[in-house]
Amino acid sequence: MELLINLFVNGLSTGMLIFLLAAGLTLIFGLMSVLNFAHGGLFVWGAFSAVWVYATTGSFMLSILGAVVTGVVLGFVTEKIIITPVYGNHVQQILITLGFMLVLTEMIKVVFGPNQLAAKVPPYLDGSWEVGDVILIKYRMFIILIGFAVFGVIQFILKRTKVGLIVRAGVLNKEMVQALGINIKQVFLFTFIAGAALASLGGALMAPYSGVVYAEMGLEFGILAFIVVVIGGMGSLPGSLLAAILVGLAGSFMAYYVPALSLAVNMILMALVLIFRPQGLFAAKG
Amino acid sequence: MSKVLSLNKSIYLIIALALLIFPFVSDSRTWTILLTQIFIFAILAMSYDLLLGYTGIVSFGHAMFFGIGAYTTGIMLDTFAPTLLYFVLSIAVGFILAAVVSFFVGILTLRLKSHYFAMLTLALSGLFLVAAEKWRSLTYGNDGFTFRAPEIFQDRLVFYLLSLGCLIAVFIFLKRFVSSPMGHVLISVRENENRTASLGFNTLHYKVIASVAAGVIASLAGSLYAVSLRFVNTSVMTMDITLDALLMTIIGGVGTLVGPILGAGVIELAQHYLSGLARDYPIFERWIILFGILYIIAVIFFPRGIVGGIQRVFAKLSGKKVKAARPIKKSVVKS
Amino acid sequence: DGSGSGGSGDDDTVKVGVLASLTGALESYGKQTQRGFELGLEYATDGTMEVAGKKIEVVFEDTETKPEVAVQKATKLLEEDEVDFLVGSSSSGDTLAVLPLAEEYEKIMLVEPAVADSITGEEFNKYIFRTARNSSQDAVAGAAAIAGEGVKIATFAPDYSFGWDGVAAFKEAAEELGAEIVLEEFADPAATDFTSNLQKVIEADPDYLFIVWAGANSPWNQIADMKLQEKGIKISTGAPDIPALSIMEPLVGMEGFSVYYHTLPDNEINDWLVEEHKARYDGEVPDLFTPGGMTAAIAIVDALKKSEGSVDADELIGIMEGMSFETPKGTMTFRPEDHQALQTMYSITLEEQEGVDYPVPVLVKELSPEDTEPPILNNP
Amino acid sequence: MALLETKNLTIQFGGHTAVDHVSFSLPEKEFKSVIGPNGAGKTTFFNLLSGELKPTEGEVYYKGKSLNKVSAVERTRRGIGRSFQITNVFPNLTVFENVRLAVQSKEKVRYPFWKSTRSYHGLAEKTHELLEQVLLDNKAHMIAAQLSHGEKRKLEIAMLLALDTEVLLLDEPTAGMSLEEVPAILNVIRSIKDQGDKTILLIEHKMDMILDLSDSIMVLFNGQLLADGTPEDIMQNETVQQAYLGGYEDGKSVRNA
Amino acid sequence: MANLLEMRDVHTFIGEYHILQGVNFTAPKGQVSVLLGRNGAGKTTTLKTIMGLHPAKSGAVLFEGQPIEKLPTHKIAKSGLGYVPEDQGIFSTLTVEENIRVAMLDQSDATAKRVDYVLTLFPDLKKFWKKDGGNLSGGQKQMLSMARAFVQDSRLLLIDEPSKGLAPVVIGTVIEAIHELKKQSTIVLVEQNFRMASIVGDTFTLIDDGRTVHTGEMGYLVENEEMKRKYLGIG
Ligand SMILES: Nc1ncnc2c1ncn2[C@@H]1O[C@H](COP(=O)(O)OP(=O)(O)OP(=O)(O)O)[C@@H](O)[C@H]1O
Ligand SMILES: Nc1ncnc2c1ncn2[C@@H]1O[C@H](COP(=O)(O)OP(=O)(O)OP(=O)(O)O)[C@@H](O)[C@H]1O
Ligand SMILES: [Mg+2]
Ligand SMILES: [Mg+2]
Repeated sequence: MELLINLFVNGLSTGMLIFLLAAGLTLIFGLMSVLNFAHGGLFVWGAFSAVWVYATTGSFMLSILGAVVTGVVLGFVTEKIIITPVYGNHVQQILITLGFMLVLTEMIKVVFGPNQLAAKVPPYLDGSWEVGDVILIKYRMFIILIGFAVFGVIQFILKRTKVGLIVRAGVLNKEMVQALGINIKQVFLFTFIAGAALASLGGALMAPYSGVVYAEMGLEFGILAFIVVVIGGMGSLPGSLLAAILVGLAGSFMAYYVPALSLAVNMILMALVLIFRPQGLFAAKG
Repeated sequence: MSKVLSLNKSIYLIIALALLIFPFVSDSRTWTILLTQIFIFAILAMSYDLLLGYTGIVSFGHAMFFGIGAYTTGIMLDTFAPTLLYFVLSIAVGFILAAVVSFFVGILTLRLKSHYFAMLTLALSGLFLVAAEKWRSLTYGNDGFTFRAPEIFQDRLVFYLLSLGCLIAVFIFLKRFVSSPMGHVLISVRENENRTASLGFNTLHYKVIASVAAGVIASLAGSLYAVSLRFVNTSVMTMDITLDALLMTIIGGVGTLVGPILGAGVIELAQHYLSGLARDYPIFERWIILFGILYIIAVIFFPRGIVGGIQRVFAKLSGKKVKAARPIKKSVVKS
Repeated sequence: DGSGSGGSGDDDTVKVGVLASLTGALESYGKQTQRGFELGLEYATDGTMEVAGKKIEVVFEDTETKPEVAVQKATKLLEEDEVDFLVGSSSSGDTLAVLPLAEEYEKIMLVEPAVADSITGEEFNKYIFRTARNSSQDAVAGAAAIAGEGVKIATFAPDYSFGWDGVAAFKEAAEELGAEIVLEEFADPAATDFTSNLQKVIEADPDYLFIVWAGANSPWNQIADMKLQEKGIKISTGAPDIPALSIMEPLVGMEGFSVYYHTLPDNEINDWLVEEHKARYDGEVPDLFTPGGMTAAIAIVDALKKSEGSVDADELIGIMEGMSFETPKGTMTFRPEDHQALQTMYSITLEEQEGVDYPVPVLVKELSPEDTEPPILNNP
Repeated sequence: MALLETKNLTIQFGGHTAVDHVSFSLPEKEFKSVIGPNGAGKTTFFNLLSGELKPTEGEVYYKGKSLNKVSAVERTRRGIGRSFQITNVFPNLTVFENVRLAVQSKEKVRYPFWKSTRSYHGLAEKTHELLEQVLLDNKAHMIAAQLSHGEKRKLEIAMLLALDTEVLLLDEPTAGMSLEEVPAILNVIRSIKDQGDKTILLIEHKMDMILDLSDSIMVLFNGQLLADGTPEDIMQNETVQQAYLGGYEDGKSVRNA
Repeated sequence: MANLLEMRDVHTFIGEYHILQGVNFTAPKGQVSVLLGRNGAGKTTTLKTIMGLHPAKSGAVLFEGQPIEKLPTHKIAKSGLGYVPEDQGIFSTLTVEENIRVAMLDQSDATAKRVDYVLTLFPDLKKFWKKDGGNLSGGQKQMLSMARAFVQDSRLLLIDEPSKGLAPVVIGTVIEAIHELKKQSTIVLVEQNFRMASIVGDTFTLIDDGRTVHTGEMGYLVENEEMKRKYLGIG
């Protein structure tokens, strides 16, 4: 029983982390339909800036804030220069965002140096509680909380405002939305910035989790985020949450019970979901 | 119209001849190897374009076919004998394997559309990658293995000519293929699949055919690649290969056959020269940034790829369009 | 243009082509090799950059950690620069892809720092000499550090060749020393979460957990989180390079082994290396693969001295087989059978040190080249 | 003998029955119009006939054989062709290429992959002929996406005619076409009718056109077949007058606004 | 009588094609102005130029005397223009409700009232409130498109072929609605159904080949057989 709880809790927290990473992509790819291969780059920048801020100021909260600011700034620049010319054109999006991904990754090395950096958990989140044989790692509990909080906030915004609706309408027919008096460019810009900030936040929270940040982590995790968004159903935030948790739990349980397949677990999961539920777990509504 | 075409044809012919003669006038084997590499990736990129550009299928798993070819050839030359016969046989076996796999992948297009299909191919090729890593008795894991190439390919010139020959053959085949009735139906599938079906074409057939043709050609590229390196490891199955094919196609011009060839050339040469720049001028240590900027600039200035850009320039020069500001003739009907 | 003939057009120079990952994930390894090689040449030629009356020229090429680029660049080095030696490379894949070229062009290739056993095993050819240690040597050193009669050990490694090779070799060495391997755990190297694997380790309850790991994404944090050490499971692994050491704080106190850390060897060459490196690179100390680069340079210069400047490969092979030479890690010897350099390794513990912001490998015991001699694997 | 027949044809979307137990028969060479309010199920009925949709209940018979297990593609090949209410063309191909594809299908040039399409001379000729017929020949080389709305409608008709099927299902072929062009298209349709070898089912809201062309009219209401009869009968029908025409005929108010 | 909208010698290019080659057009306040012309004449392009979707290259577009030809589309719309495009512009994967909600720029009672009003006009929409816009019938889409524009309190409504695909009885409804809307708004109509155009239209503008060829009172055109035959093919 303890074993199951351990596997479950760890899988859940990993899933939450993956969700934080994928939440931004749910906005950018799922809602806005932008194939943003540079998403991982935004994520790495968040991770590095958080590590840097933490090292300089010693404040974990400031480091998270720093990452979000980085995300906002980068999101703004990315949308204006990279994304604006290619809305609605997936083929061009692939090329330009992959190019930008190279730039982002390599710029990390220019700014922060070529080496991996250690990322530390703040003392008050360090360590774990032991309840019988169940080990509850504090930082993971924190991640689970943050994950649900972020989910709640975005879901609230999407439900309570028309932003989600407008973005989906804008993707379907940009001209018509404008003709209804909505500045769709601005809505897209803000949505993209929000997505980028979420990616950065994901990076910042990921860093202490794995204890290390390195420039190449972007593409690896970027693809994972795509997997989650697609499994969940494009543009559905609850879908992404569910998919991320599924990925986390599958990884956790497979590594324990069927280690031979654990290399393939994400791919198998995605293949199964797509074959049996071609539209992903949730349809994009609300 | 036909004049333009014959102009095109003669340009192709001249370039093909120049490439044919090239190794005999230049003794730079670096160039021979670089060009061989370009030819191989051009074949891969063309096969990808058949999917993306002509049939409108986005695949993130093209590397699996490349990998099938590379591993088949590597394993057969290694386990049997490094002879021409086994080389040819291995290509044939690669074809069969790639055809079978791509057939089933093609059938999946029935159920899955656009992003979802793309992600499924990503998953499938991911599984192939894991298989290549895990089936060590056959693949030696991700370190891979070296093997001997047939004696005759020891001379890189011969291999250069073989690759060039394959490139030309594939180009001619695909050129005819895409301008044939079958090719035109492929394009219509890309444009509007439902309407194609309601015109009485069984679109699944076409998508499967395109998938198989692309898979088989990619496998050929993989076989050549393996022999060019005399080495195979799991890198042939990775996303990087798919992305290379994708980028070459897009940079060159989606939906054109010359595009992927040019794209392969541009990317390989840019990589070669930019990394050379880093060697000679330490300030270019981070040449990858320039490389990334190249992609960005390409999209901004050549949104339809190099070929699209060239076509535009020609259209402008010939000035036909400008005059035809309003291509309208009155057709008043008396009733 | 024949391949095996006289080498450089210019008879008064010897050219060396160095292949390394100068960009990408393995960039820091590549840079270490590069610096080490430059320093090594200077050291071995007393700063003249000449040997036996010939000037030495070096060309570095970036493989980008892609086999096809490695082959391209190697061919360029062999053809255009007409190098007499190849050195490299940072990844085993790149190196394996280049091996046949050394044979085809009949040029000596010094493998540094690629680690795959197969380089001096199944894929060996006579032109290949390796100054780097191989996976088996790592494993033997690792076993020497912790294995003993009745010791229960679990292993944990990434689920690909590097991990499997490492574990297999470790198992053999450890069992020879009387230890018992109670669990072999492999994990997806790109995984975000290793706790399930660690959970199994906890259940197996070994005395030691021996970890073979490479790459930035690592399980250290989670080992601490899961309180393995508190549960009486001692951790052991190879000490990586300094940037990677900086993330190993959770493992302070562990017993393991090291290929190189600048304070471990005690000899003049190493002293020179540390001094020069600091002087030249802003106070930085040489790292994991810097001495390897240097060693490759020294091996080449020594061999050329003995051949009196001849770069004829067959002659050089004759000289180099069995050749002993002095390196920052003490005396190394190319074993005649598989051309693997036998070398000193170090048993260490990781300790915190004043003024150093990462855990430092502290010497427990030197493992002599004979102690860590790996099995010969290139038998037909 | 009835060429096309349905028995209890029914389809439901969620809880909504769009076509509700419709049984009708269409004799060979008849020209029948389908009318009914918006959302009555006319287009859906077509979709069921052409195989785009599968019925939840009921059968479609063509030449006496059930079509229920026959795919849309195969139905087209057997002789049921259709046009679409919402223009449905190949946007990035030229007008010529759009029509040529349909001609290709008709001529069964479907799978050759070696000879250039250009070398099939018949295709081009036939294509131009059709374009002339719908007054689009002067736009043959324009990209379909650049056509005005009315022009796209004409292209739609040309593609249907190209298929040269025995049964033609026309879904509001003249919607959005200018007053000037409607008669021209009408002429095309009339001449097809006059040739006498086609069986035609037409959906339209333009009553004068329907009355002018039809041999018979069927009326759909809330998915059900309300009436099927001669134009005279239908115009007498109380419900049709009330709920469909509502006192208006092509916007001409009988009641006056 | 003031002109709410005025176009002066407007030229518009789409890509490199010169589509509008001098359009002059006025929409007198409180009236229904009808744009007429054959297929491809440039009617739709004229509306799109007003909306800024195909911005004018030269010439002026004045709305309440203010030039709007340089403004972005959303600002033009916000300044009081509503648009019913000829292809209906339905957001296909959004429900009917969501389609309407996108158009509701505020939560005010006035807006809510107008929503209620359009639902009495087109009760079908209420029936399919939660259905995807893309699954509606052709006529229902047309209704939704109009409803969406009517929900906004526009001073000028641009409506491109409203009668297309509508059952006769619904055309009647639309005619009545237009009479109703005329009380608050000015309306520009593109209409192929000449009978409808002649019933609701106050003035007409004939466009041919991208140019304005005639403008006048509707009654004039109804009488003028010659002009109808020449430009509209009626007769
Ligand atoms: N795919 C679908 N999913 C759900 N409902 C649908 C679907 N297709 C059609 N409907 C509904 O079925 C009903 C009939 O639609 P249909 O398109 O057949 O009407 P129609 O008679 O052609 O009307 P119109 O004259 O407006 O074109 C409508 O209420 C429509 O909303
Ligand atoms: N994107 C485009 N590129 C090039 N030409 C275009 C484009 N869109 C429209 N045109 C051309 O502009 C002309 C005017 O088109 P417009 O849509 O304004 O006509 P219209 O009067 O509304 O016709 P209809 O009654 O058929 O809707 C047409 O000849 C059309 O071919
Ligand atoms: Mg309909
Ligand atoms: Mg129009």
